[in-house]
Amino acid sequence: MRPALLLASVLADPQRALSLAGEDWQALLTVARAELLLGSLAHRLDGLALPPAVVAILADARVSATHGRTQALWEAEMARRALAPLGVPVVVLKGTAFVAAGLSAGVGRSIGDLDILVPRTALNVVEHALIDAGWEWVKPDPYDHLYYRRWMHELPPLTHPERDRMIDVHHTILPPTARPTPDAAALIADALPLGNGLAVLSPADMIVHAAAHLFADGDLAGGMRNLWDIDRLLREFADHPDFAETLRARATRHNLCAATARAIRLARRLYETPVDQTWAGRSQVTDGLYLRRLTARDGWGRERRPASRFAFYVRSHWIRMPPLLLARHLWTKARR
Amino acid sequence: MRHGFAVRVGPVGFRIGSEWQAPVAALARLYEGYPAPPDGVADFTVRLEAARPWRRWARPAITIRGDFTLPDTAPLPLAQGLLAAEMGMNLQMALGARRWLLLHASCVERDGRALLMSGHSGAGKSTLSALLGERGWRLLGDEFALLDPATGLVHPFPRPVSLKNESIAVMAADISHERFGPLIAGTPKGDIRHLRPAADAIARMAEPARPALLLFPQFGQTEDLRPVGPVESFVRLTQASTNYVALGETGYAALTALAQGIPAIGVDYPDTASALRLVEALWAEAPR
Amino acid sequence: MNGMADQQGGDGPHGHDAADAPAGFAPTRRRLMLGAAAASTVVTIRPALASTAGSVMNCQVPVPDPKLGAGKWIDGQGRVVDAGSPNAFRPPYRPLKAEEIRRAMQGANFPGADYEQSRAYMAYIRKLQNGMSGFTCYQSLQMPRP
Amino acid sequence: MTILYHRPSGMTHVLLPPAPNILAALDAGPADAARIAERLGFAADDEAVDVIAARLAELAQSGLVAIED
Repeated sequence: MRPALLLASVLADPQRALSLAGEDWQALLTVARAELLLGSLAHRLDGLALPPAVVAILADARVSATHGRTQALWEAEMARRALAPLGVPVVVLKGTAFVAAGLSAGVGRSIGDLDILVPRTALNVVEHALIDAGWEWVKPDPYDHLYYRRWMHELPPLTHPERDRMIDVHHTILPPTARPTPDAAALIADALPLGNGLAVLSPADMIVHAAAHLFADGDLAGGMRNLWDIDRLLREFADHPDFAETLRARATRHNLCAATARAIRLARRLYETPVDQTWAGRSQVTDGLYLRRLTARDGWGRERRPASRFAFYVRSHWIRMPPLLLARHLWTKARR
Repeated sequence: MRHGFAVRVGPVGFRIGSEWQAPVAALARLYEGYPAPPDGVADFTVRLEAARPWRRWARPAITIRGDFTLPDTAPLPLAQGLLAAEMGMNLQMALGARRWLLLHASCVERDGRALLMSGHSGAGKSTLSALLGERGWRLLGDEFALLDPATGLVHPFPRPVSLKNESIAVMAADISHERFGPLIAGTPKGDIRHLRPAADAIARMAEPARPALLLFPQFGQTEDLRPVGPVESFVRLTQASTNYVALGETGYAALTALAQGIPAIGVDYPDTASALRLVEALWAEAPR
Repeated sequence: MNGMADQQGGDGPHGHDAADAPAGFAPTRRRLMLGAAAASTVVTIRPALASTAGSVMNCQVPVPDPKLGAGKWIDGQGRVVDAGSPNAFRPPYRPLKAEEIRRAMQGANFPGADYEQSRAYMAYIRKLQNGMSGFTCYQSLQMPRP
Repeated sequence: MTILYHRPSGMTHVLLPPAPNILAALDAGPADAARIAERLGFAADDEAVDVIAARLAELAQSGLVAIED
């Protein structure tokens, strides 16, 4: 079995780890680390009788995950302190949100930059408040600023030199030029306050956003972790009354039905997520193509399918920017 | 990968994959007698790759990759494959170690007690620890000291010592030829040659030791000794540790205990002979 | 210089040092406690890639960051400007190596560059931010920042 | 000099006076620079209040103090 598929099957059912031999472990741990899933795997396998060398590596991964969690929550707190005086709603997204809301998707998760969603009308005041509080632009180039402000769904990235942590301020969850145009106002209106001045998306919006994020990149980088988030969220919210209905309604509202359905089908194939068959529909031929792309890493941790990666790469630009704009953008970058 | 090598150094298991045969052959010779990773599972993976497929043959250059990488690493010529593997292994420790507080320090042991020497690269730590390793001390490591937060003991990491330029001749004077790796010339740090630790140091790589004395050695015009207080010692050690912050409160507790628990002395020395003499004198005075 | 106070911070840190408890108003105690106005009194321990990666890795810094596009020069303050701008310099023809940067930090010139060019390149390198290529390389070269 | 491990951020700080004294004064509850000056025995000492205000800003930048206006 390909190491990435082995990783997925052990994540889905940790008992399967009890029958693994040395080389299986070597490949599985290497792929887990490369796919940023080692912390999650370490928590899933905690307490099982495994080879000592494996137990030690998994214990290290839990140390890293604990530290990552502390840093992520602290970065969110420092952003909250900088933005609290503005009285603007601040919605935390992705990994930091899962941890802040205590969801199983956050357990052992490796967390990167802080992503926040604010109303589009508040972008300027948020920008100035962050700059006043010590954040600085990562890229000084004016063209990038223009590109970000007009075509992307976020401010150019900011970093805080005291902590070397980056923050991405979004006003919607997909670039405005992308075909599906999510309802940003609804995302913020239905966000759930955490009680400390920050909020997280509603359960259904979290899943829709995770699906949008997975395909928005086009090259599906970090796809296995993204689908693991979706698996954990679906299982956590499965007991909410008629959750499938709520999820379908939100996906429709954000014009992200196709993306959400495909993400759920892929999660089901990869992690055996219990999903309402009628809702996500039967698996399609193209699902297999996505799955091959997602599980392309070899036992040494190397990406193994450059050809298909290129196809997806072009698609990622197309999703972000319609063909006409794509040509101009690439041309501007090349000429500059 | 086409070629592979696996080895255990102290408590850490490494596997190195390479697109060329030469670096792996050189590793096998240099690490002869070292054990393999336990349970057949290495803690860290290093990959020696060609940046572009054709770079395997045309002016081959090694790109160092692995579990942990730095984005700006410069490729090395194939002839420096052994150095590339060493750098890859060091980087995995520097960025990935979590079981111990990692100190960029040399460490030698005598009757169960450890002498730690911390300082910037180029302060002569490696040469000093290699010399002591031939003069009645057991070499625990020339590059990294592994402080166990639970016990306060230092675990050995006896990798082959990386000797640079003049110190190659200093060591070659009275050590038999076959304990040396090949001469690697024209590296960013000049000439490099690796020296295998004494057989005893390799055989006893699982035996930790209790830290007893911490020195901050530095080349200086004249001999000078300066006691270093616990606060300064603590701050300097945080700058010599790549995983202090990542260990959180455990790291804080382990490092404050070390900085408060053992005497620390700044040592300026004009030459190797005076360094050896000063170390032996300071060790004799160190509390039992 | 009192010894190390062993502090554990709760939500707001509450550990403090008994020896400094205010014992009534005396000029020396005042100066001792208030300290020099300008000196910074909080130093945060930063993750140190400094000394180890310096000896561990052989890294390089592209000047300027290729992501900023071709045809860019560097001015005296290290800012990235359009080619041909007044009192700006042509960038180095290849990334600057760790050893060359370390020597330039002590005042030496970069190979093939004069004094002004070298100072301009160093000004650019000093302003590198997390996210720009060369940042970790430069961070690893800096003398330990307490 | 005081070394402090700040659990919420996981960061370690080295503090020089008056930083540790200000933090100790805040044990008795939130206060502005003037009130802290009082608690440290510098009542009605404008210069001390200015120094303490500057140090409070520095402590806020490092996250050890949160300023609510």
